[in-house]
Amino acid sequence: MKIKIQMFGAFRVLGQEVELDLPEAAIVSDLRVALQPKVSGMELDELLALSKFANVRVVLADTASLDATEVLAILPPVSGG
Amino acid sequence: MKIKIQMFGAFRVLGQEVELDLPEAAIVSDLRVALQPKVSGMELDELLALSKFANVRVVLADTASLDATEVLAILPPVSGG
Amino acid sequence: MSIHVEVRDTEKQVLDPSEALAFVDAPGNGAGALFVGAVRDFNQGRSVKGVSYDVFAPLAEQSFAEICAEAQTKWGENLRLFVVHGKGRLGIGGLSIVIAAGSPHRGEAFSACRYVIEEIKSRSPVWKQEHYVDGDSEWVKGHALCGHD
Amino acid sequence: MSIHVEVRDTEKQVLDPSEALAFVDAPGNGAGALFVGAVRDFNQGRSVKGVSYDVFAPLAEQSFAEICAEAQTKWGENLRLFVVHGKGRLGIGGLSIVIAAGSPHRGEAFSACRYVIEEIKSRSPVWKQEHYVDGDSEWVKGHALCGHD
Repeated sequence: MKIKIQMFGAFRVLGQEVELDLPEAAIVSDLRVALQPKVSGMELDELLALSKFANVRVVLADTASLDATEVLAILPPVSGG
Repeated sequence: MKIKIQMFGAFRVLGQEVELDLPEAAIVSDLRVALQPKVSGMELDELLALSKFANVRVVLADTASLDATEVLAILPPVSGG
Repeated sequence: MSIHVEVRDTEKQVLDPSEALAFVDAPGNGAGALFVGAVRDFNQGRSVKGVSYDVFAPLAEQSFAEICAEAQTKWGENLRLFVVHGKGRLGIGGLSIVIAAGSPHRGEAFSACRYVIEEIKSRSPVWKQEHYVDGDSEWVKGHALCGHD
Repeated sequence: MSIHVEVRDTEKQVLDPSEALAFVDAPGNGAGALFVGAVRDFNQGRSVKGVSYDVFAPLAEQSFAEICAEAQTKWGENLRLFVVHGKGRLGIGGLSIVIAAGSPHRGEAFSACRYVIEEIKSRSPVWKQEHYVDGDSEWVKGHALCGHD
């Protein structure tokens, strides 16, 4: 399935969003694996390991299943306020 | 010496200020004694015992001497803010 | 000056939080904490329609300045502080006190703002007379002061 | 509603503390505590000229609402809360966040206001890119989030 992920914070260098092609049974942690090649050597490696994924309502557990119809976002470590 | 004391809070019922006639050697605690007759039976008795006296800079110790040239005030328990 | 203290006749000019925040703002300050005290419509089981504040102004301003200086000693010289206390009669919602603290980081701003209001409540020569809906009025029981030599 | 939460494009409309205080005011509330976060001219040894805030708005507003609801559980249903977080670029002194808490007594207002800013800093999807006087820019290192099932 095709999954679009909105980029935030330091991941903005990859654009507004990134599209990934994943198997139907893919789970949240597979997003991290699939993004890996796009960030390698960009100092984003470490940040990717620390990042979570979310839909518009909740931060997703790594074991959660994916819904390609949802808005998804990568959430690197936060620094708001 | 004649001492004028500005009234505040519940002591406003006695007016803007009260003038007392005290011996030259009088100290701060004598103010409380001299005010006693003016407040007896007015529910201010207890409040007088809890009150302090001050000039424009500091709250005065009961043992401090009096300076008739200074602005003096009675300070019942405070409730500001 | 990094400290502003004032007793103000609220019947002439109301207290203004914006003024307090503007004073404590500075290019190096990332945090501002503000406290406002307002007249409530209900206290200790009675319906209130207003409160009169009586203040021994020179000593009150002196006490505010001392309290602010203590806060700077505790939380840093970078701290900017603004205190204005009302004097006179206020209706429900009327502001009786505005305190603002500005500092590089939020911990200091919060702590200083809280310190200033707590100390004012226990140390400053201010008295509150509540006016009730039933027509009665009463001076609020307060905190006895400590004398110093 | 006793809670207002919002992510706002500060290039269109700046954050306004007065609006926050007005929202948390109520006849029964005697205390208002406010926090403002502003862009500082200096951070971690570097001279800053501005900060860009990036926000995942729907989830940020959701997190603000959850945090405010938690505060009401802790400090009372009478608590009124206002949170607005900026999104976009701000210069020095520009306001990035305004939080206000109104309650009958000051303890609750202070505690709730502090709770909300601390939780937002550690839980809400907001990122800060500092722009330095030397022309460089950098995303500020942050707090890793926890995932929930």
